[in-house]
Amino acid sequence: MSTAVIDEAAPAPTPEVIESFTVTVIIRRFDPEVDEQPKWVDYDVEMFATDRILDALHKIKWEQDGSLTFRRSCAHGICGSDAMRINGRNRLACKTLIKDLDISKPIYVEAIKGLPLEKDLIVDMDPFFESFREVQPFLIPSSKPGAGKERIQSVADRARFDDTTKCILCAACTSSCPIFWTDGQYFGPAAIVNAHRFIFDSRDDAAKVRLDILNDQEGVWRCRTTFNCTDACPRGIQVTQAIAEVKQAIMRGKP
Amino acid sequence: MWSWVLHRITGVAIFFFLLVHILDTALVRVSPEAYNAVIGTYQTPIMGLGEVALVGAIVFHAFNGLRIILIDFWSKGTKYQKVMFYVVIALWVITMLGFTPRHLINVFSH
Amino acid sequence: MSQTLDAPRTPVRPARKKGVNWEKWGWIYMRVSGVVLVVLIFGHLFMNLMVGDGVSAIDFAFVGGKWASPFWQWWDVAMLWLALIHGGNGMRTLVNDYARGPKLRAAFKVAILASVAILILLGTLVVFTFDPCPVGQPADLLPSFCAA
Amino acid sequence: MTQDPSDSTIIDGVHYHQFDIVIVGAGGAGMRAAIEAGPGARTAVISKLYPTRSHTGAAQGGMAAALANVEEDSWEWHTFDTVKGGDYLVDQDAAEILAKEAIDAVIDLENMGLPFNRTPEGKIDQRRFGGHTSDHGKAPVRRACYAADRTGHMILQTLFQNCVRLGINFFNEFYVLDVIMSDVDGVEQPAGVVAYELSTGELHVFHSKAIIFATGGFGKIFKTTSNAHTLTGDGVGIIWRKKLPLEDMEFFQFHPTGLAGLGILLTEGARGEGAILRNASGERFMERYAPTIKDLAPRDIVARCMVKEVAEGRGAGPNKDYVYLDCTHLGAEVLETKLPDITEFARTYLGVDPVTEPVPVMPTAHYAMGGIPTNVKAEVLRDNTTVVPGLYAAGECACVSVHGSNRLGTNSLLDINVFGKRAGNNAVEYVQTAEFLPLPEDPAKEVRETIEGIRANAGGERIAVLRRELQEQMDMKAQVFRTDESLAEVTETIHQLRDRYRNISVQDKGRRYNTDLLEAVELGFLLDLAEVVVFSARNRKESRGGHMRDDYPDRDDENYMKHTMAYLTGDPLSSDAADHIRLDWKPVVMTRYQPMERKY
Ligand SMILES: Cc1cc2nc3c(=O)[nH]c(=O)nc-3n(C[C@H](O)[C@H](O)[C@H](O)COP(=O)(O)OP(=O)(O)OC[C@H]3O[C@@H](n4cnc5c(N)ncnc54)[C@H](O)[C@@H]3O)c2cc1C
Ligand code: HEM
Ligand code: SF4
Ligand code: F3S
Ligand code: FES
Repeated sequence: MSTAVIDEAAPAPTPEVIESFTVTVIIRRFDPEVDEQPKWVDYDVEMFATDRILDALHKIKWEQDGSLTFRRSCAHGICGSDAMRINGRNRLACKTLIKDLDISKPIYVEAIKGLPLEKDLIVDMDPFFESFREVQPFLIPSSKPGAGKERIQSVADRARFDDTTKCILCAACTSSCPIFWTDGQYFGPAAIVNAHRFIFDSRDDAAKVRLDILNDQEGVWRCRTTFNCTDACPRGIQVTQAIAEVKQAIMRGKP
Repeated sequence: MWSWVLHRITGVAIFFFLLVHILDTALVRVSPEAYNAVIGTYQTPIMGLGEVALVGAIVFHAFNGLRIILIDFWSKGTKYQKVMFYVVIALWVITMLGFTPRHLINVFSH
Repeated sequence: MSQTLDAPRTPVRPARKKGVNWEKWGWIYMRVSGVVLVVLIFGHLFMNLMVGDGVSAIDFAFVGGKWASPFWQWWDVAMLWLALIHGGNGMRTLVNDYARGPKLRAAFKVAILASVAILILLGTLVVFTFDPCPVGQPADLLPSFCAA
Repeated sequence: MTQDPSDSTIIDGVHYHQFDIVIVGAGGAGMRAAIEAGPGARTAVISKLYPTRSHTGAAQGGMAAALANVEEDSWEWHTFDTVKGGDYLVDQDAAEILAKEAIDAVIDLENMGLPFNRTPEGKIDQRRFGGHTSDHGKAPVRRACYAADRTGHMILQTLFQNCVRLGINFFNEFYVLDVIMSDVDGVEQPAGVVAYELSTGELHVFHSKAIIFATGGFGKIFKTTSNAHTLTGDGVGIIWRKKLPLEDMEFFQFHPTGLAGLGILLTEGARGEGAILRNASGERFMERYAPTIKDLAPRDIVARCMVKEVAEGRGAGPNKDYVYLDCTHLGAEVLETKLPDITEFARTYLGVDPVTEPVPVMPTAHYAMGGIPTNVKAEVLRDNTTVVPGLYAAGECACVSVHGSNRLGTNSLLDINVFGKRAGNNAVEYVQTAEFLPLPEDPAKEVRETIEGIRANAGGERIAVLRRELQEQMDMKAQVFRTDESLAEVTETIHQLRDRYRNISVQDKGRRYNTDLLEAVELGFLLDLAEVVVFSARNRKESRGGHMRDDYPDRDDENYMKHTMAYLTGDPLSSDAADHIRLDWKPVVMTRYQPMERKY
């Protein structure tokens, strides 16, 4: 009997070929030139556990449907191109591994919410960058350092704003904030994070200006500490903490 | 996220109850009968259950409100926000365990 | 919740004019009043629902008995003011978040402001002009001290 | 963010803009140029990505400058290291400028707000990096200024922030696909660029007096690469198609420590902090090859040693196809504070925790030493000496050549800042006196025809299939080790792919956000550049820096101490590369340092 042969065979060496399996990805597609409304479309793709969602999207685009449209560049979580809603959570497609999702169920992928949908997974990012620009996200020192000299900054002062320097402007936070969804006038967490980066930089002297900008109807007070932003941030920035620190600074009147 | 949704819903619920509650209490200025008639409806079993819900809402809103205040003013607040949310739930359960039986006995034993 | 907005981050509302920053003070107020309200409301609920026979003991006489003391009068008035303004301001936030269009928004806010103002006025009047022993009412409905 | 200046007009569906200076690319080099150009002239920055998506943001380890903040150092030593690191193919006048102006470049960035790591005294901190030594090779020196392992991210953000401050005009998600050349007294001169707007599919002509190319590298000709999907060498390809030369294209750097199988980079800064390469048996094999500076030998050497270890059967893992980067002795503290991002990369993508386990690594295609030839003023050359007036290039797409045959780590972030700034300044100076050249009849004609041609093509070939085959073949036959045979084979493959490329079809026929179409265009550039790389590599019968020939293992200064210059001469589609590529040489500028054997 054939089974006996298998039974007697020496134990197979641990399989070196890593197994692949079929994953169903359901993508919310929208082609502005054809569709009235976005629609959900299913795709089956052969994937490995260590693959990323970005790989799945590429496989679909490259092997099944070239018209699938999304942004991406670096493929390892540092350029901030590919924030999207994966199974209802905002993440970077290139930082979400298949093995970290429950693949017995289909994976749902859609564009981030709150910004105008342009096509498939692409949204209009201009409003997002507009609020970034509004908080004056650049160093405004009142004194000049000596010619050819750096400004001195202690290790502790440098550490004070380290967390918020990590931002890659991916918009995962802002587009996960329920306040931003319902009322896009809110500056949004990303803008506050980038204001925080300068407000708490010991070399900067324009904290007051930025605090004033955020001490506005659409500023920090709109934040209801829902923590969606912190949960969404692919850089692990403590976004809500940063917002809380800005609120405190406004109440104190200085950083 | 969910703590916020609940906080919002309970806040609104309490607000509308408060509007009604002030109006009914104002009836004490009209006449004792009128007041007693309205307040009598609070003592029916159905309203009794409603009151449990109301107190539940207030208690959650109050505890979670304190959590929000800690997040805002305590430097470690954001770090422990999840823990504090579970504490809010725990305190809510304890409070409701203390209140509900007592209240329902009052409602149903009369 | 809708997927997208027509024009996120386009300043449809004019920037804040100089003067008192209501957003900030509103925010602070929510927290301060919140803390005080915990005490007031829990005290209130405890007195009314837990002590003695709880809710079934509440009637005109009970209220009359309480408001005979200035302590409870002030307690309830404080609660009334703090809670209504707290709730009203909270509702205003909701309107800001969900109501679209300046007209709708203004309408909601006027409604909230009006109900809060009227109720505060009404409530305060009731508490302070309250007569625990109105003439010509059946004695069994009144607090026991009226008989004296 | 995209601002259409009011003078943009539309003729026959094509938008026309006019700017004094047009900068193509919003990476480090492009934005550094913009910061100089913006205040001095009407400037537009055109980029196929939002500026902060540029791959400069991926750079990790640091930026070299002899600040001497932590130990004795000098720009002369830095020059020497650069020259030696580049296996003496470096133009020494340029290297000297690079090393001298490095100090100001770092200080400029700091003053603009870049949050460098600090020393206990509050000065900019510095760390070791491969090939950077004190006193001409005596010992490793701390020269790399850094911000954790996010130096590139901080540079990109800081430059973008300053562009916001200056109100620079950005045209984001605009793909530049052609340079417009006008004939001036028999000489072709640039008059502007043609760009494709991703969101609408419309064409834009930017009429300008000066153009700065800063389009970055083309690592996507390889499969295993640390480069972004978008690094398809469009800028270099455009210049090539205009029959302007490309320099030293055979020199491509393979970075030793890419995550095995993925190519994601782990910075050399890890070894700068003390991490060690080990083979399967745990041996620190670099001790055998470079006894003095061991794991901190330049990249070409380390990469070659790694491949050798694997080839000789000392590789680790189930297929014995990688070596280990051991960081375990550095301790969690150093990893979390100085190398946080790469620690996370290893955890996320390989499930390996560098704090407790060694990380599987293999060389990954990283950096193009070659590119558009320029002089030290960042002016593009049309032959060994003649400048193309008004045309500039800076950054990875350019070849000054400060990197020679092998770039030292941290010298590229430096390059983009030093030569980006120079390009910006020189362009401003140029446009003060220059005139706008007349545009030809329909300047967008060629691009329109290419685009519509691809859109209408109904062949059966898929872009992704062709690209994959190109990348796999390049990895197998033109990577760390090359022979005449392997290069001949891959040349043949490229020709076949070229033929098949004529039969591609895109599935997305729409106008809005048609990335399918643009991938096809990008593949065209990749094929062109791969061909030049391979053709130049076949011609250099020696091993030097990033170019390693198994059949010619030694450096041959007698015959090859010179730059390769490649020219497109005929129909690029002709089947034999020799029919349309002409190779020539350009002498290396030597000032101080005579070639010596490279020992570490
Ligand atoms: C992972 C990694 C780590 C590195 N680490 C270091 C390091 O530690 N130290 C160091 O010195 N160097 C490092 N380098 C090298 C260095 O980062 C790059 O060489 C340098 O950043 C290139 O900058 P750039 O401005 O030339 O190009 P990029 O930053 O790549 O920018 C290219 C720009 O051109 C635009 N563009 C391209 N094509 C077109 C087109 N057709 N139309 C319009 N725009 C276009 C893109 O949108 C982009 O804005 C690293 C590189 C990598 C990949
Ligand atoms: C018992 C003590 C109470 C505490 C500690 C408390 C605390 C708070 C706090 C801190 C907030 C602000 C939330 C934020 O900014 O994100 C808030 C919001 C709110 N509260 Fe209270 N509150 C209490 C009682 C009440 C009462 C009695 C009412 C009803 C009248 C009420 C109605 C509201 C409403 C409607 C909101 C707005 C909800 C939102 O914006 O999401 N609260 N509460
Ligand atoms: S804070 Fe985080 S989530 Fe928000 S934009 Fe920056 S990196 Fe993205
Ligand atoms: S999700 Fe929004 S409400 Fe505040 S905590 Fe984050 S900004
Ligand atoms: S592709 Fe760059 S962050 Fe995902």
